[in-house]
This record gives sequence, structure tokens and C-alpha cells, in this order.
Amino acid sequence: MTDHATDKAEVLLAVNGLKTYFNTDDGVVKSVDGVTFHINKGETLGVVGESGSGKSVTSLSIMRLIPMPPGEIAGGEILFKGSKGQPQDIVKMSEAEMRKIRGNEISMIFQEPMTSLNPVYTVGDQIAEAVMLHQDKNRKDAMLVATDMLRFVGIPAPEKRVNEYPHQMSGGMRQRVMIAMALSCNPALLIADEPTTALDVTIQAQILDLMRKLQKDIGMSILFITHNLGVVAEMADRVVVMYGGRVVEEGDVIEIFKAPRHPYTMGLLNSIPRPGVDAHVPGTPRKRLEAIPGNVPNPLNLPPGCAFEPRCKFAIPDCAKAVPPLEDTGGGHMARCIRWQEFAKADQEVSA
Amino acid sequence: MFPFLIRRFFQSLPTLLLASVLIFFVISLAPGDFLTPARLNPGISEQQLANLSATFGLDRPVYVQYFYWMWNLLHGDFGLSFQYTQPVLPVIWPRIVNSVYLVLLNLVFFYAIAIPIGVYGAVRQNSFGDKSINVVLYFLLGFPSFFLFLIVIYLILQVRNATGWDIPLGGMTSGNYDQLSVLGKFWDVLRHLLIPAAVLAITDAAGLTRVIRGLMLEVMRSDYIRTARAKGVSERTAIWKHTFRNAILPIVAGIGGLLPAAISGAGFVEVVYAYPGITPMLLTAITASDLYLIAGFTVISTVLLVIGNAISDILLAVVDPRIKVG
Amino acid sequence: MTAPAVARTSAADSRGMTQKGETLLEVRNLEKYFPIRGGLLSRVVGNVKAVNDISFKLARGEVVGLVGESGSGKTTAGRAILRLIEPTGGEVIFNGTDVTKLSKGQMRDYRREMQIIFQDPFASLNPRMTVSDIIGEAMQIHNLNPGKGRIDRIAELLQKVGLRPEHMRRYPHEFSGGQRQRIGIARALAVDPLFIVADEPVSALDVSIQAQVVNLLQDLQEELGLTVLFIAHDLAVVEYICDRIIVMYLGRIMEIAPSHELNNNPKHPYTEALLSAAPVPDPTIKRQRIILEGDIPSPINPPSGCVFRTRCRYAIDDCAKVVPELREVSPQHFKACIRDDVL
Amino acid sequence: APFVYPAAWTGEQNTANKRGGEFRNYTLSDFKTFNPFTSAEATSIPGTMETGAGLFTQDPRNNEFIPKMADGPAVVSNNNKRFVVKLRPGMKFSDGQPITADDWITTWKIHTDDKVGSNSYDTFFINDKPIVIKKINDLTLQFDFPTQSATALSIMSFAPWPDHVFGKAYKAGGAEAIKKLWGLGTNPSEIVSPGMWVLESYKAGERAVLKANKFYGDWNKDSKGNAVPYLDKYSFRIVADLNAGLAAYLAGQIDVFGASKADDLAQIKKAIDAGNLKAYLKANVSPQATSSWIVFNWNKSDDAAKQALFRDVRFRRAMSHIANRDAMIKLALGGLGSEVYFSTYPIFKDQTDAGLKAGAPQYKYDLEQAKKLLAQIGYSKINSEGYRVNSAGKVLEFNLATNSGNTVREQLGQIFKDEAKKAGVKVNFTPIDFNTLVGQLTAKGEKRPFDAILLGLSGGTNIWPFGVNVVPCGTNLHSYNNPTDGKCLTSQEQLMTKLYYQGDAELNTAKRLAIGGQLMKNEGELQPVIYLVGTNYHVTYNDRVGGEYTPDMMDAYYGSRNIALTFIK
Amino acid sequence: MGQSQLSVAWGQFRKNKLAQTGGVLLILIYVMAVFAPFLAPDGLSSYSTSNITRFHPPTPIQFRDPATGAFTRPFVFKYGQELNMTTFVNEYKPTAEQCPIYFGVRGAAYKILGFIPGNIHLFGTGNEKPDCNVFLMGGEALGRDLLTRTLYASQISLTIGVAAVLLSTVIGLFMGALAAFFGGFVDTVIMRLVEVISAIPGLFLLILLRSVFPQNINPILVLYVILGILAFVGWGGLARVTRGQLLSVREQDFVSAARALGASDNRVMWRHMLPTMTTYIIVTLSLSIPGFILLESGLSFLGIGAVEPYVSWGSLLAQAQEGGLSSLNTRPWVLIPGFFIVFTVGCFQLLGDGLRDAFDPRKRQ
Ligand SMILES: Nc1ncnc2c1ncn2[C@@H]1O[C@H](COP(=O)(O)OP(=O)(O)OP(=O)(O)O)[C@@H](O)[C@H]1O
Ligand SMILES: Nc1ncnc2c1ncn2[C@@H]1O[C@H](COP(=O)(O)OP(=O)(O)OP(=O)(O)O)[C@@H](O)[C@H]1O
Ligand SMILES: [Mg+2]
Ligand SMILES: [Mg+2]
Repeated sequence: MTDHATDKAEVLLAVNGLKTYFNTDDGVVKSVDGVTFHINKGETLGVVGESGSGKSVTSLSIMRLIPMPPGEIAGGEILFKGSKGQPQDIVKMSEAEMRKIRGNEISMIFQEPMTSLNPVYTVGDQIAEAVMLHQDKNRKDAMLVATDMLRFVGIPAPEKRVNEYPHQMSGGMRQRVMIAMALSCNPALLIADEPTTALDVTIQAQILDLMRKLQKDIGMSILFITHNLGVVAEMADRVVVMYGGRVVEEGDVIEIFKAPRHPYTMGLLNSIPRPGVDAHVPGTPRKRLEAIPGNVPNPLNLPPGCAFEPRCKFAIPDCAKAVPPLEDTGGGHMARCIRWQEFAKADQEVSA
Repeated sequence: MFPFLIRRFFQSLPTLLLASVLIFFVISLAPGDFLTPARLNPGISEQQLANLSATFGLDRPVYVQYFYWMWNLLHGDFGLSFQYTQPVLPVIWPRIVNSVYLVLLNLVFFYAIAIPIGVYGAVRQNSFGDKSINVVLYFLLGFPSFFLFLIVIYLILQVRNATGWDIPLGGMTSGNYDQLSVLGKFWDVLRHLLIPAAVLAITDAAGLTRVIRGLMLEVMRSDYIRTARAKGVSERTAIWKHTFRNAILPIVAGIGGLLPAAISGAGFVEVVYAYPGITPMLLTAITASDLYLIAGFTVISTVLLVIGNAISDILLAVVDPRIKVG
Repeated sequence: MTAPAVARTSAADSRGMTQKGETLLEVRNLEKYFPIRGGLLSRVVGNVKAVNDISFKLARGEVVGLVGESGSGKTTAGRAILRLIEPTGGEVIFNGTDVTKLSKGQMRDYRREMQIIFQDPFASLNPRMTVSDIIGEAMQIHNLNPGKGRIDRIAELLQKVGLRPEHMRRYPHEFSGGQRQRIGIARALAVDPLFIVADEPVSALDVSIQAQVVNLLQDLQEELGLTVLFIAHDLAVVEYICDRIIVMYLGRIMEIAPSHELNNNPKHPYTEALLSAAPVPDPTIKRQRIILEGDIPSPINPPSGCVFRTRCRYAIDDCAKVVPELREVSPQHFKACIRDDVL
Repeated sequence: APFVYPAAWTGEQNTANKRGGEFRNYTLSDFKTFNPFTSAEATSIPGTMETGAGLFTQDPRNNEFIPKMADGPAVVSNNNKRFVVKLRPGMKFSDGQPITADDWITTWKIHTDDKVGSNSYDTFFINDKPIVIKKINDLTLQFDFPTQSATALSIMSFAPWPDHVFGKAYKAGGAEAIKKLWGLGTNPSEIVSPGMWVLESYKAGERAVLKANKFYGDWNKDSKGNAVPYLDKYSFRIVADLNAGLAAYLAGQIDVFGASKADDLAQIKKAIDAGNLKAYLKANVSPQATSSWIVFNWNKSDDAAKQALFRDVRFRRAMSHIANRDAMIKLALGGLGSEVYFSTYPIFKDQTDAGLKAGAPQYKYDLEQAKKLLAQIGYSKINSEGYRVNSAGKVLEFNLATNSGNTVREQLGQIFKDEAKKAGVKVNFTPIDFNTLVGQLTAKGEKRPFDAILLGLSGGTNIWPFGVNVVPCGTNLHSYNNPTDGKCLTSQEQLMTKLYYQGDAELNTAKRLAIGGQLMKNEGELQPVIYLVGTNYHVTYNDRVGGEYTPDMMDAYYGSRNIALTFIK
Repeated sequence: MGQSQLSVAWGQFRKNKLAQTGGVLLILIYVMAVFAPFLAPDGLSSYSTSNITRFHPPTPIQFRDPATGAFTRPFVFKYGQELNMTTFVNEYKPTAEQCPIYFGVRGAAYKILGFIPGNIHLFGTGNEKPDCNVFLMGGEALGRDLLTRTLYASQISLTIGVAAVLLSTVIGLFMGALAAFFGGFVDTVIMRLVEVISAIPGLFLLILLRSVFPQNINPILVLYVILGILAFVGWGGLARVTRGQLLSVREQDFVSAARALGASDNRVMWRHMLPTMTTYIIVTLSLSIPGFILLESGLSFLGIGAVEPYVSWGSLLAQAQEGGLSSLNTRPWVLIPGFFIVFTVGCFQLLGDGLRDAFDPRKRQ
């Protein structure tokens, strides 16, 4: 945490109006269309959203790993305050500079632990590679670091495991290896793109627990992408909700869960059963989930106004006219809905 | 490694055995028997015919003949070539060796051409270079190797007429071969091999290049390459260390299968180039119905192929740790 | 529900036999081993014990959840019950008949009564058939609603699952995941089954779509009085829809209990850990969770005794000795654990 | 005293006594053996090795036989039937063993053992009666001929092969042992030669290199007393076909090329004019001592209709009328060649002239005449496909085979086939393997396995230019009629056989020519073999070699040089 | 509105201009082959033995009268031929005589597709001047018109390969399905056979099989033999894939679904499993045809394929070697048939790639 714990926290990364487009045969896919958010030092920012809403593309844009072509960063800036102290715009960096940041100051772990490790190299090699790249160590020392990292992420018998190949490990194990690799150079920011989605609940619990512990130890910030609201609730300090390539809501995690100001967020929260709370009691009438009607929008053909308008039960004709602005509803809680004030009022009435 | 080799050996035995059965079966389909062509050859005496008939059990049923043949084969006796009135093995062996030279050099070129171009095409996907290479390769794919070779020869003739350079246009050695030093001999053979091997490689490489390009593209899209990039590795490392090694796995697995294709493919060029390899001899053997010689060639090349397959399995085990060895 | 026109087969004659609440399906000691071949002569060198001696009962009209981690044998159990894969051992008694003993022809009649919904909405529909072909195939096989009536029935089914009749002529790839899952449901319903195995019907769907399908299934179940074996690994969903829940681990049943009971009062250490591992979408709740150590052991060589003991924090030496049997510890609540002292 | 090669045998003498170097020849098919007794190839290793070994040799200036291995002219007695020949002393095989009368005796014995199957078998018999050779002493041989023979000196000039190799094996194992000797796998160091060359190395499918027999120079000198040959090596490059040979020649990789087509000459000429090749070229030096022909099989007891057809002289004359020799020369030989109507090659002009004078007929290209003849045989109707059928509806057809890989012969066959079609004859033409073909051609019996074969022959002497194994009945190349008993079928054959031996025994040249004329007349009327065309002889060689004949000595019979006097400039 | 898999693919294919071009060109080539006798100015084997046209150079078509310079009916000059005795080159020189070219002239008789008789040729010099000839692509070794022969050759080159592929596809499918369906012993036997066949180098197996048949069989039979041999050598790969695909499809959910509905094995096989092969088959067919065309041309080139009087592009190329490689210098036009191979194979490849892409869901949006 920062030295002015009471003051506004120090911003590590600020994404302003980021636009990442893909030029496909069928037209331009505006995967990320003016996304703005920031991450403070030491905090965990959860990003949730529909599949295809641009979560991964945002994170890859930050790493500048968008395949170009067909992708391009069409606008906006990504200000990163790395070890140099001064915020630098990642979008404008040279490839060489960028390589120094990747894996070193910002590192990333991915959704599929099964496919994210190179099958033909030992896990030790793969961790050591990052260490050698960024820490000026020879192979032997780097392998020692790798072993330490494996131990650090709780892999038993790391001395042995360091020489094993990915296929010799289970999914949870591999995700730990990924984390070890990502953390091997003490990054300031860890981007985790759905790191537990492919894992079993019990393993997910292990990994989440591990990440929390490591964050405490290292003090890095985490950009945590997921579509599991439970995971967000557990991991995040603040939350960004994305829909159709835009941020539709952003705010403190408790705020978001207690007082969502965007109908999509509301719908999302109501559409999932809560463990324990929603269990069916025989004899009682069954509860109903509040489903969000309709389908995920086609990224090629987003509605002109609010992207959620076609599925929104609160939609009014104005919603379709223009993209609503992202407005501050108070206390850094932002929402992109022209009717947020009404929701706020309704909320107050209910609680009143 | 060793148990793996043993197991590999035992696994290929049935294939070999069955292949020999097939070869024998096919040959015994021919009208008459092995000796029919020999009977027409005044150079082979009745006595010799009778001897052969006995050694190969030709008076017995076909399956017994097979065992005789197999038994002789295992003792290194492939039978008698009726054209040469000599045992098959010493007649065909030098030809096989010659073909193997050509095929090996061809393979070297083959990979030397296909790999860099394929990788380049993948790395610079859809660039002007990639596209023009693709067009050229596409064009080359349509060329039968012998036709390309005829054209190359036509061009070489033009060059030779214009410059007077001594570019070999056939055969395997120059006239003064026997007088050359060891190094000179080596260079002489190499000089003769260069053009056919290269032409062959170019036509074949067209296909492989496209395969490599496709495989590279596929691997480049994979998650672990993204992981590597996220680590901050350089472009070169990402391509050669991480992508390439994975992309060649299917190719390594196919090396064994490549050998027969290469041997077969070399055949056409051997014919055009009047190269003393297997195929020209086989072709004369067909017209002469020199069946033992044909069968001998086929068996040996099958053995070579099975060995090639084993080698590619071993190579695959070396580059891909997921394949268990041992 | 309209009475079918065609005379019903033996299996279906019994349709009236069981009343709501009576046992419709009983699984006894069901086993499914997948042989592993290896070596030179590709002999069987081992077995994947995917489902290892499981027994349970389903009452008519009941929705029962089957949960467990990946590889615990849920799918295998579901398919073995339907004889989509031949069980290695055990009995499946449907409506009084042991279906595992039936011949292929006899089994075909029973297929009308037992249907399945698949997890992957992309792989489960034949991409070369139109929606009406897909749904109509079942009727064609069993010769239901011949002639013009068939189209009407398909249209009716489509409407029932929330699609429009004009979708009939389309091909699967023209639909979104949620819509495809609806087609899959319509296909299962086309033969008026009594019993449906729903194998993770919502796991592959986007969060915002999941609720649509869950609601649909729930409505249909109530409307048609279906008996459902609902397979999932998301405990929250299972608790939400199911009357009772069966918890599996490594091919064995750990615990069976009514949903609310299981949630409030898990009796098996595994269930306890499972419940605790599931993240709760409420940032205000900060729980102390139980983190299971290690990975699931291989089903080829499951641990002796209680298969869970290697990760169990209550494990004692005795756990390795005997396979704990499934005991009723309180009404309707069964568990397979020798330690009654801890939970 | 050594044999001295006359100075006049070279147009340009090796005045500077240039020695060493290699003469690079080529051959079209891979060698099949090193064994002189089983070898049947035109260009063979033993045939090359034995160069310069023979009792007598013909002087290209006047066709006279001069003693070579003989130490002087033969002493003739017994009505020109007995020849006693003294051997030149001091002759040695390439392994240093002396060449003695035993070597001749052994060689003769083996050649005349029919179990060996030597190609020269027939040459040792005259009218089925053997020529007998006796050793008088180590350096004296006595030849007894059954009749007098014009070609006696030529017959006697076979090369002696070492008794210490073959004689030993023959005594021990008979014919089988001989056949096992000197296969391609034999180490060249074990090969022994009586002649100018001995095998040095052989690379299958590539080349054979022969080196000079170091003992040959002991008894062979040039006019200045220098040992010959001047050359060190004589090599054969094995090329796939004539085209490959031409390519090698144009590339300067071989020293001579047997150009036969205008195409070849054009390319050589072009290369010379462009300065890419320094070579000598003289076209149309003479006709070749070779011709192509088609033979019909008279022994087809399994197909009576065909047998009758082939035995019908009208049919064969019709076939000669069908052969468009002019087109064959223009198309297949590329414009340079000679039409042939007799077994006598056009190069033996004296004999052909005598034949024509005697009234030997030439059945020239004339489709109308052919049609008339065929109609006479009974093939008068034409079916829907345009082929002639007889009253029984049988199509007039036969199979014609030639050896594959010889494009000229394939084209000759093609032209013959296409012309035949114009006359309504269906020819099924297939090229097959050479050895198989020869096997079929030389097969004996009542049921020989072919209809018709298109092939060529070369060889024969200029003294009596009829084939000893061709003309007389029962010889192995009497290919139209070769029944088991070897009997003649027609009176003409009988007459030809008789005339053959009569001419062969006639020592007077004019009389011999007249007999030959009669033979040709008979042969022409019988048309047992349809002779087609012959190529012309063109001389071309690389300028690096010298020692060739004077231009007027060059012809297809003697060639362009004596290899002993050839040197590298 | 419904859209089947095929029509989706068709839609994709429609976007691929290159593949469509390939397809259209192929259709044209096949039409050309069918009407070869009509398109060809001459008969397949006709050549003159009186007016020698051996290696006649291509004759340029003239449109202007040389005297007046005015446009006339297109014509070629009649060429005179003489062997130049200093250069030994057979020289062809245009004479003053003009051979007008007519369209739709009568000439050599033929039967299109073997049963439609005719003697009209698209163009030619007619019968009035028998020594007149158009040699658009020059003449070959016997003076036959190379264009005519190339056109005729296309009939064989274009059918043998395709027929062999079709045949081997049928065999491969059948064997693969057998193996997958029966499993066990049948499976083992078939798969072993496939393995064994693929263990013998292809060309040698072809040569081996060819050597079984006598050399001097009927030329038309040779073609069937070659076809059969090619098919026999080629079915293995497809059988293996078919088997694999069927086995994997068997595990797919939609097949399980059908079985859950009570579908019989037959129905599952025919309605659900085999149709999954269509895509694969369409794609492999179109991609392996060029390979087989190349193979056929190769065999003919080696002289074990089409034999006289039949010609294929490969055997025409074999004849191009006549007179030695260096003679190519003086008559490069004999290489032209090779470009027909290249062109056809190229078209098939464009089409095949287009089809593959059209059917590849990954390349689809
Ligand atoms: N390489 C690409 N080419 C074209 N479009 C792309 C590419 N990568 C991503 N997209 C598009 O960008 C949009 C956003 O994708 P993204 O992967 O960021 O979604 P996401 O929010 O991460 O979804 P998920 O939850 O499924 O991971 C999608 O519509 C996707 O189709
Ligand atoms: N056809 C098969 N052959 C061999 N093993 C199999 C087969 N099908 C399943 N298995 C094994 O059986 C075990 C149980 O698999 P199953 O698919 O039933 O698990 P699951 O509980 O449905 O898991 P998931 O949640 O991943 O769907 C696994 O270990 C699996 O690898
Ligand atoms: Mg994503
Ligand atoms: Mg499952």
C-alpha cells in the first residue's frame, strides 16, 4: 500500500479510452471500444463481463500482445508507472522497451493451464527463461530461482519437479507453474485472465488462496479477469464490469454487489443462484432466477446506443440513441447508463 | 532408449513380414513362374534352371515357395537376376547405395529450402514476400518433378552454350573419376548430385513449405506462445525456440514416411538424369520380367522404410518429451 | 399432456404404474471400467475405474443432482444408466425392469422413456441436419406422430423450449449456444420421456444465458412431471434446482442428501470441503475456507479404502482399510464415511 | 620378332611418341559379364580386352589378312583345308603367363561346348561339320577345316583365353564351372587378357575402365619400334541411351560418338561451330555394316492360321511392299541412311551389285501391290475398322516386337505399323526387353514364342558377307525357321544353305561374288526376312585424340582408327 | 431460411475468386478433353510419310496477305523441308504457297465420347491441299501434330487420375467403414494391410504391380491396369482416416443422442456417421486428384503408363526426350504438354484449397 494510506491511492496503471479493433474479412470488430479504468498499487481489480465483451483483449492490449494484424490499438493510452517512477504510455513504447516490461514489470497468467505451457521444455526451463531474460542471471542461477519459485507457489518436491515436463503435471500444478513463472521477476502488476475457470472448485480454491497469499507477500497489483461473480467477490477490491467492448460499471466491490447502477450488472447478479441461500427446500415453491433475456451481442453489429439496450428490461427509447457516457454515481462508482439515477433513487426508497 | 529400440524392432517385424508376403504374392500372380523369363534366356542353362527351381521350391505350392524365398532371403540370397545371370544382391546393392546418396542430399536440400521459407511465410504472414513465395510454390506444386527437371536441363543447356561451363547433365561421376583424389571424387559426385537433388527438393519442398507454414501459424496461435511472449522473449526466441520446435513435431513424425516418397520421387529424376540409381534398373527389370530383382529391390526398400520409420519415431521421442521412450 | 396415439410398448404400459414419489429408477452397484491397453500385444494392462459400485434411487418427479469434480465419473454414470455405454456391472432398474439385461431391440422401446441432454451444445447436434430433422428423428424412429402431425408437434416443442416454429428449417450452426441447448432439450422431449439425464446442460453457456436454460428446465420439469438426473459441478446451481444431491468422488458416491440439508449440514468431509471451496458472490461474507490439499488421484489406481482419504483432513488409519459403505445417517441423508465423530 | 603396326595405318603419326592418357568410349547398356564365353553383348568387356589378339588381322587398306599372333603366314595343305600356324614367340597374357597353343585349344573346346552356350559356337562349324584344332607343339597349331573356306583366316583369328584360368576350371567343372567364372562381381585383378587391354575397374551402371596390358607392348610395336598401345587406359562410360551418349560427347566427356541420325550430326556440328566442342566430323563416310529387319516366325504350330500366313511368300512380299523405307530414313533416321533389301549390307557394294546383276528382286514400297498380294491370300474384305479380314472373318493381324529403349527401332516399328494399317493390316507393336527378345528370336522348336520381331544385326566379314549363323538352316540366327531338328522348310532355304557353303569355300573372289549373287536372288525372292533400312556411318571424334586412319581408309567396316595407334595429343 | 452445411460451404466458396477460377478453368479443360477430336485440327496418329513433318516448327498464323498487306482469311504458309547437309539441320522454310485455315472443316473422322461420330474440326486446312497442315504447337518425332496429340492426351491424363481417385475413395471408404464397424479381427486385418501397403515405397509398388502384367498386353487394357494399380496403391490413407473419423464420431454427442433416441446401428451409420465423412471426402478428393494426375503422368513418362497408340501428357513428355536432352534446344515446343499438366494440377489445387477452406469451420466467421 502507499504511504498515504488515507489519501487517494497511487495509480499503477491507467487505461484511458483504449480502443482495440480487429480488421476481419467481415468488417471491423471493435473488441475494445473506449475502455477507461485504472489500477492502484497493491489492489486487485476484478474485471467481469460477458464472453466476448473484450476482457481478454483489454488485458492483451496492456501487454501489447494483440496479434497485429489483424488487430490494432486504434486509440487511447495505457499509462503504466513502472520502476522508472514516471507513468509511460505503453501504446507508444518501442517493441524493445515493451519486452523489458513484459514478464518483468507486468506479467500474465492465462485461463488454460493445460495449453499455456510449452510442451517440449521442462517447467524449470520455462521459468528460468524469464529469469534469465530480465535478471541477468546465468542458466544455473536461473534454475535455482525457478526451483525457489516452485517451492514458493507450493509445489511439493520442487527440486524434482523443476525438471519435469508440463504433461507430467496436473492442471492445478500447471497453473501454479504459470504463477511461479509470472511472479519470478517480482512484477508490479499481474494480469490473471480467468486463471481458475478451467479448474475444479477445490483446485480453484487452492489457486485463489495462493494468489491472495502471494499478493500479500509481494505487494503487487492484480488485474483479475473472470466471469465468475463469486470469484470477483472474493478476490477483488474494485470491480470493472464490461459489456460489448465497453466498461459499463466500475467501482468498489461492495458497492457493485450491493448497489449496482447498471442493468447488466443487476441482471448478472440476479441470474446466478447463491450457494446456500438459494438451495431448494422441498415443499416450498421453487424460486426463479432472473434471467437476462436475449443473446450475447454480435461484436460486428453492436447496437448504436447502449450495447445492452436490446436485452435491458429498463430500456427506454433514448437508450438506443447514443452510447451513454460513463458517469460517476458518487465515490468513484461509475456507471454507463442514462437511468442510473432512477436506480439509485429506487434503491434508497427500498432501504428507506 | 534401448528397450524402446527393441520394442520398435519387434513392432516393425510383422509389417515387414506381411510386406514380404504381399510382394511375393503379387509376384506369384505373374503368369508363369519366376523362371519363365529365364527359360527364354539362352544364357541360362537347363542345369541352372533346375538348380533354381530346387532352391526356390518352384515345384511346390505357392506358400511353400514363399517360405523358401523367405528362407533364402534371410540368408542374404535374393535369388538370381535373369538379366545378369547373377545373384540379385550384388547387382542391386550399388544401385541402392547410389539412390541413397541422391535421396539424402535431396533431403538436405528439401529441409534447407522448406524450413526457412515456411517459417518466413508464417512469421510474415500475408506480407508481400509471403504472398509471392506462396504463388511460386503453388506454381511449383503443379510441376511433375521430371518435367521441372526437363525444363531445368533446357535452361542449363542455354547457360552451358552461352558460357561453356561444364555443368554435368547426367550420370553420377565424371569420366576422370577414377583418377581423382578422395576429395576430388567426393566433389565430383556431389557436383553431379547437386542439380537433380536440388530440382527434386524444390518440387517436393513446395508441399512441405506450405505444411510448415501452416503448422507454424497454428503453433503461433497457441497459448504457450502467448505465454512466452508475455515473458518478454524476443521475436527470434519466440519463433525458433518456442514455435519451431513444436511446429516440426508432426514433420519429424513424418520423416519415416518421407523416405519412400523421396526414394520414389527420386526415381523420376534418376530416369531423366540417367543416374545409376534404383529406378532405371527397376524399369529395365520390368521389361525383362526380372522378378527376383524387382522383388529384391522392393524388399530392401521396404526394410529401409521401416528403418526410416523407426528413426523418425526415435527422433520424435527426442524432440517431443511427451512421447515416452523406454 | 396429450395421450399418444400409438399403442404403448411394454415399458410404457407401466407408465401409469408409478405414482409421483414412488421409485422410478434404481441404480444398484453400477460399475463402469474402461480398460487400458498397452504393451506389445495391446493387452489390458489396467482399468480406469470411472464408476465404481454406486447405488441410488430416483423417485418419480424428482430432480436429483449429481455433483463432483472433473473426472469423478458423473458423465460415465449418466451414460451407463442409459446404456449409452455398456456398464461393466450392476443393475439399473427402471420402472421395475433391469434395463441392463435388455436386448438391443427391447432397449429401443425403453429409450423413449429415458433421454439425455448434453453439455456441449455444439457437439450434440448433428451439423448436417435441420432442426426439424433433429427433433423429428426421435419421432421417426419410434413412429410417433406420423404425417402432418409431426410438423405440428415439432413446432409445439420448439415453442415449448422458447424457440419459434420457423426455426425448424434452420441448421444448428445458425443458433447461439443457448438456443442450441434449447434444441437439445426439445429433442429429448420429443419422445415424452419420463426420465432425463441432464449432463451439465448449462456449464458451457455464458453466465447471462445460464439462467435462461435453468429456468426453462425447471419449468419443463414441473410441467411434464419429469424425473431428472441433473449432473453439474457447480454446487450452487445444483442446490438451486435439485431436490436431492448425490456427491461423487473418484467414481464413488460420498454423500446423498436433500439439497438444503446438504448445504446446511454436510456430513461428509468431501462435501464440506466442496461447499467451502465454492466462492460466494457476496463480498461482504468473508469465510474461513477449507482448502483441500493436492490433486484428485488417478482413477486407474484409486486409493485403498476411502478414496477421499488422501486429501481428507479427518483421515485416520482405518480409512485406508475398508471402503466405507453408504449409510443413512439421518432420514434421506446418506454418507460414505466411517467417521461420524467429526461432522 | 614383334608385330609392327604399319605406319600407313594412321593419317597422322605419333611422331612425338606421346604416351599415356585415356581413350573414352561409351556403351549403351550396362555390362552383363566379364566372361568371354558367355558374353553376348555387342560391346563387351572381353571383346574389348581381346583387341589385337588373334592369329591374323585384316589390313584396312586392301582387306588382306596379315599375321598378328601368328609368326608368319599359315602353311596351307590338304586342298586348302589344313592350316599350320606358328605362334609368335614371346607373347604373354596380362598376368605375365606366356600365350601358347594350349590356350587356343582350350578356348576352342569351350566355345564348341554347346552347354556353355557361347555366341561363337557356330563359327567353329562349317555346314555342321566341325573345324578341328590340334596342338603340334607349344608354338604350333594345326587347323583342319571340313571344307575349304574363304573365311578360314578370319575364323582362325579368334582370341585365345588363358588355359590356366579356363582350362583348369573346365577340366574340373565342365561347362557349369566356366559359366560361373568372371561374373560382374569378380575382382578385376583376377581378370586376365590376351589382348591389348585388361580390366582395371568397373562401376556398375557407371563405367568400366580398362588399362593397357603391359605385356602387349612386348610383341607389338609401331613402325618406329615403340611399344603400343600408346594409351594407358581405355574406358567405357555406360550411358542410358544414345541421347545420353551424345550429351556426354557434346560435353567433351567422351572421345567418340557413333552418330547415326541427322539430329546427332546437327548437334555436333552446332557445338563445333559454336566453339563448344573441338572435334572432327565427317558425315556419310559409308553405309553402316548394319541393317534393321523384320522376321516372321514360321514355327507356330500352336497357331496354324498364322503359321500358314507367315509361311506364305506372298504375305512376306506384301510386307516388304508395306515397308516405307524412304519415310523410315527420313523420320526414324533423321534423313541419313540407306534402304536395304538384302541381308548383305549396302557397305559391301561389290556383293550387292553382283546380287542385283543376278536379278535379286527388290520389293519396294508399294501399298497397292501389297493390297493385291494380301487379297490373293484371301484377305480381300475390309472390316468396319478398316482392317482386312478373310472369308472366315479373321482379321489380318500379328504382333510385332522390338527391344524397348531403342527409339529408332520403335519409330521404325511405328511407321511400319501405320503404313500397314493403310493396307488394312493390323500390327500390334510392342517394345519389350532386349534379352527377352533375343531369347524369343533364338528359341528353337515348333512353337516359338513370337509372331514377328523387328531387330537389327551387324557384323559379318567383307570376304563372304553372309552370316554363318544366319543363312544356313539350323543355325541360331536362322530366325524365321528354327525347328527342333534344324531342317530347312523350303527348297530356297536348302539352296541358300548350299550356296552359302559353296561361296564360303570358294577362294576366287569373282566366283564368290557370283555365288553370292545367286544367294541374294534366292533370298530376295523368298523374303524370309524383310530388310528395312540401314544407317550411314559418320565419323566424329574429339580433337584431343590422334592416330586415326587416313580419310579414305575409314569406313563402317574398319572404323576410323586402330586403337593401338591412337594417342592423346 | 435454412442453410445446410453444404450451402454454407458454397457460400464461403463463392467468396474465393481464385478457387472459382480454378473450378471454371477445370470445367473448360474437361470440355476441351471431351471435344478434343473436334478441337484438334488433325487425327491422333496421322502423319504423312510422303511430306515429312518431323519436328515441324510451330507455324505462325498469318492474317495479312503478304502481297497486298490486306487482311485475308487466316492462313499458314506451307513449309518446305530440306536437310541442310552442312549443318545437318532439317530446315523448314515457308514456301510461298498459302494454306488457308477454315473453321468447321472436314478432316480426320472421330467419335466424340466414343459414340458421336463426326469429321468436322474446329479449324484446319481442309482436305483440298493434302500437304497443308497447321502446326500450332509444332510437330513431334514422327511429324504428328503436337497440339492434336496434346488434346487427345488430355482425355487420358484427365480421366485416369480422377477415376483412380474415385475408385480408391470407394475402396478406402468401404474398407475404413468395415474396419470401424466390425472392429476386432476385421479391423486388424484391414489396418495391417494398409500399413503394409504404405510400407512399400509407392513407385516401387506400382512398378511391382505393373510387372505382374505381361508387357505386351492390349494398350487399352494397360490403361485399366494402371487405373486399378493406382487405386490399389491409393486407398490406404483414406481407409485409415475413415476408420479414425468414424471411431471418433462414434464418441460424439450427437451420435450418442441418436442412440439415446433408439436409433438402430444402421441408422446411426448412414444418417449420422457416414455423412460426417462428406466434407473430408470432398476435400481429399479434390486435393488428391492432382497428386494422382501427377502420378499417372509420371508412370506414362516412365513408359509404364499409357502406351501407343494412346497418349497422355506424361508419355508425350517422354517422347520429348527423343534425340537427347540437348535437342531440346532446337525444338523446345515438345515441352509444351508439360505445361498442360502444370496448369491442370494448378487448377485442381486452387479448387481443392478453396473447397478445404470453404469447409473448414475455423476459416469461417
Ligand atoms: N484475433 C482476433 N481476430 C478477430 N477478432 C478477435 C480476435 N481476438 C478477439 N477478437 C474479438 O474480440 C472480441 C473480444 O474478445 P475477448 O477475447 O476480449 O473476449 P473476452 O471478454 O475475453 O471473452 P471470454 O470471456 O470468452 O474470454 C470478441 O468478439 C472476439 O471475437
Ligand atoms: N471412453 C473412455 N475411455 C477411457 N477412460 C474414460 C472414458 N470416458 C471417461 N473415462 C475416464 O473415466 C473417468 C470419469 O470420467 P467422466 O467423464 O465420467 O467424469 P465427469 O465426472 O463427467 O467429469 P467432467 O466434470 O470433466 O465431465 C475419467 O478419469 C475419464 O478419464
Ligand atoms: Mg477471454
Ligand atoms: Mg462429464
